[in-house]
Amino acid sequence: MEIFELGKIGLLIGFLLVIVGFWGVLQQKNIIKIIVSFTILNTGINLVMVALGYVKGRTAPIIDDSVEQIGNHNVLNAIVDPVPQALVLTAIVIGFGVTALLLAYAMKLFKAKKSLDINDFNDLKW
Amino acid sequence: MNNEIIYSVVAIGIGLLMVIMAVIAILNKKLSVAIIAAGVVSLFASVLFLLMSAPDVAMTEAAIGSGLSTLIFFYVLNKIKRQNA
Amino acid sequence: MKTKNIFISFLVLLIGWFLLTWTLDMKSVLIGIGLTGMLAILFCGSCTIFSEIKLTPKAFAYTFIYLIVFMGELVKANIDVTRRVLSPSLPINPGIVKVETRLKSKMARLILANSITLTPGTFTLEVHDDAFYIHWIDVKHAEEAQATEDLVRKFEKILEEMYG
Amino acid sequence: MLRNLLIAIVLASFGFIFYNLYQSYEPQTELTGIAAHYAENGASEVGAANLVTAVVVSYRSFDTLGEITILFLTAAIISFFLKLSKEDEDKIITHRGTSEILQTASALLIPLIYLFGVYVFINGHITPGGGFQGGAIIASGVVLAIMANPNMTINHTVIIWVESISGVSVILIGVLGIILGGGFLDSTFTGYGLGEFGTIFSAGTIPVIYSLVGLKVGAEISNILNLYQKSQKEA
Amino acid sequence: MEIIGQIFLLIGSFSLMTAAVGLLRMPDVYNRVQTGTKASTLGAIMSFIGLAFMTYENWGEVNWVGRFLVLVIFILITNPVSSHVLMRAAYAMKIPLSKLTVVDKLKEDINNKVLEEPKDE
Amino acid sequence: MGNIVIYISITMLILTLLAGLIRFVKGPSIVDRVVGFDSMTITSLVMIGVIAYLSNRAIYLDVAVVYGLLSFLGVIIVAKYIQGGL
Repeated sequence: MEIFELGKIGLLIGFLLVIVGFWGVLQQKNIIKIIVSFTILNTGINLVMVALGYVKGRTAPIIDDSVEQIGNHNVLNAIVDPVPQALVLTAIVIGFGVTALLLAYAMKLFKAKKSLDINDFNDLKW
Repeated sequence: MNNEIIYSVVAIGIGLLMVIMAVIAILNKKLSVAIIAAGVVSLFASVLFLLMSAPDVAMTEAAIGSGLSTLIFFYVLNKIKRQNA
Repeated sequence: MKTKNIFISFLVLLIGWFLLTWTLDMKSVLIGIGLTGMLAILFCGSCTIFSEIKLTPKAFAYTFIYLIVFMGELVKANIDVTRRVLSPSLPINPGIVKVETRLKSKMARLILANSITLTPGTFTLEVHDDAFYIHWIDVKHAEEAQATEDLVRKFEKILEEMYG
Repeated sequence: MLRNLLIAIVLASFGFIFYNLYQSYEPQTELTGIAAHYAENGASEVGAANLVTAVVVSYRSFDTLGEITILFLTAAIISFFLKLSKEDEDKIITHRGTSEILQTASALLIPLIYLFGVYVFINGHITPGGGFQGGAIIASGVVLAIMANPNMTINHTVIIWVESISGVSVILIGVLGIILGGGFLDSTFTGYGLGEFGTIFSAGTIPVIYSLVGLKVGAEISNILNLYQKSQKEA
Repeated sequence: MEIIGQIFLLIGSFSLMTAAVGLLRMPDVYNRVQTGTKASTLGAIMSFIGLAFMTYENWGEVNWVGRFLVLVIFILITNPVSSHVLMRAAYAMKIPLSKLTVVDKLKEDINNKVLEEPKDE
Repeated sequence: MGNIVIYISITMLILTLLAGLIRFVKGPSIVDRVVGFDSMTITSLVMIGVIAYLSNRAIYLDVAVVYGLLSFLGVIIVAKYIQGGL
């Protein structure tokens, strides 16, 4: 029954997504495809971080009546770790900014050479 | 306690779906399909965040990670299509 | 005219605020009134969409009738879909027909189009002036008048009472 | 061929690392360290029911300040990259007419979306959500408006003003925290009680800061989207 | 009260499954969108109403009803609109109708210049 | 009793998700794929409702509203892209 723990499942899926994303970043030749793989990688890492903060059988860190029911009037026994969640919140917004920036570069690169293939951009290759 | 098992089953189902979608996103030749598949991965990630008791993160992922990113991707794709024609 | 728009938008938004917060706590209500008023003044000066309904008791009565009719149609639609999908021979006979509507109000046209989409076997495909082009999964009448009689009239009558 | 082999080796080593990490991971059973402190004292120190909000806006508000700065910089860099020439600026693209149904529905939905966005960031300390999510929802309202009328232009001056004023106000409230509270960006002012727990006025300046952050983020994301939309005009 | 809610939830999930079966069996895009939209809209609404009934014990303290009502209204407005826009795009893309189709008034009207042609770009 | 109903409906929802996935993988045209996407998002919307009921937290439903809004917007964006009107 160990496999049926939610934290471990989240961790596993996160790792799988990270590997798939890495594969895409390394193997693809199209710039847009690379950026898509990058967003998948991003999602996987966020999943790993949230899964690390999950505690079995507990509820979201928002204190109201149901928290007191679950934890016997003790908040410490009722909620999951709020710190990774706050971290991931920041990470997602910054990931959006990074994606937007990458896409702006991609647009400029396409305008310069009319191609999206990464092998065509070899000006700095020696 | 029963809840935990239901959550796990849902998480395994959604997780398999996400991994399949991610592989589709990378292997499919058409860019638009790849982008939609990446959007689906983000949307299901948000359900998974909710299962792991992180509603704030789920909301952010649904709004920013999936919706607005997809929009920007499609703007870029549209412009590339326009310039190619 | 403009103040009427703003006032009705304000009321609709305030109802939305109450649905979301579900409390009669004085501070929350005051903040809600302030915010919805601000939103209504900023964005709803020119949106006539909320204020097209006639403000008479009769219109409200017809709203309820409409809801009942619509819910009945929705359930019928679902039974219809189930029957079609689960029967092994897949009994479909699709086509695109044209119907006419007399409605002028934008909101009423939106409601009509949505209702057509959610009723048994029909789907709004294109809207052009008075003509609605409808994808019908089981075409019975290809001519315009007959199809209009079949698909549109039952909603249109009620909507005309509501929106005029 | 060599390339594929190298990729396979890299992925296999990553897989090995992740497998070991997965094997040696033991799930937490109770809160430790800083999380326990936040859980125990968050309600009394900050007054926010949503502990994630408490961490983001009060305990770690410097991070949030950095985050909105990064978003602002991103918007600035993108606007530098996607700058249009004068003649492109005035060009009008002819679109196929948008469906009337979509236009009506967007007119109906947009005020409701704005209301929901405002609800999300005003109630950020009671319900899930907050400035970033609310800002994203407001930006998606703007997106819907653009989708319904493709030639709509967002007034750039308004965006700049909203963004600047809310950004400056966040800093001003932070400075006010030095005078009235415990330090820069402290959300609990002395002489300004926390109020009843779980109501809308219960967390000091958190609702104010989050509303300003929401407006700022909404304006920034709208600005980025607007730039991308305008860039379609360029041939 | 709870029994009513459970019945509604079951009907709702069953409708969603019908939508899925329709999605798999129908011959062309237009019919798929048709069945998909109708069944999934009703399925989602029924499930939400059922869940709202199932939580009747704490209606007073926690806001279940208001949020479910917002969701139901939202789905009723948006789902038909999005499918309409999607189907219109499919027609503009000139995806062929299935061979079973008997009549196409829209094409006739476009050919007769009553309506302008929905063109790409 | 209550649990059995939840089990059955969760099973149905997962089957629906699978059907959407099959349509997404098979779909000859891009519109078919978007229809599959739409079906999957609505199903997961209901799933969020069930999760909120099971966890007894009404606040999870706020996430569902955002999710529905953004999936609606996603479908409209793709439709506009197909038409070339973006």
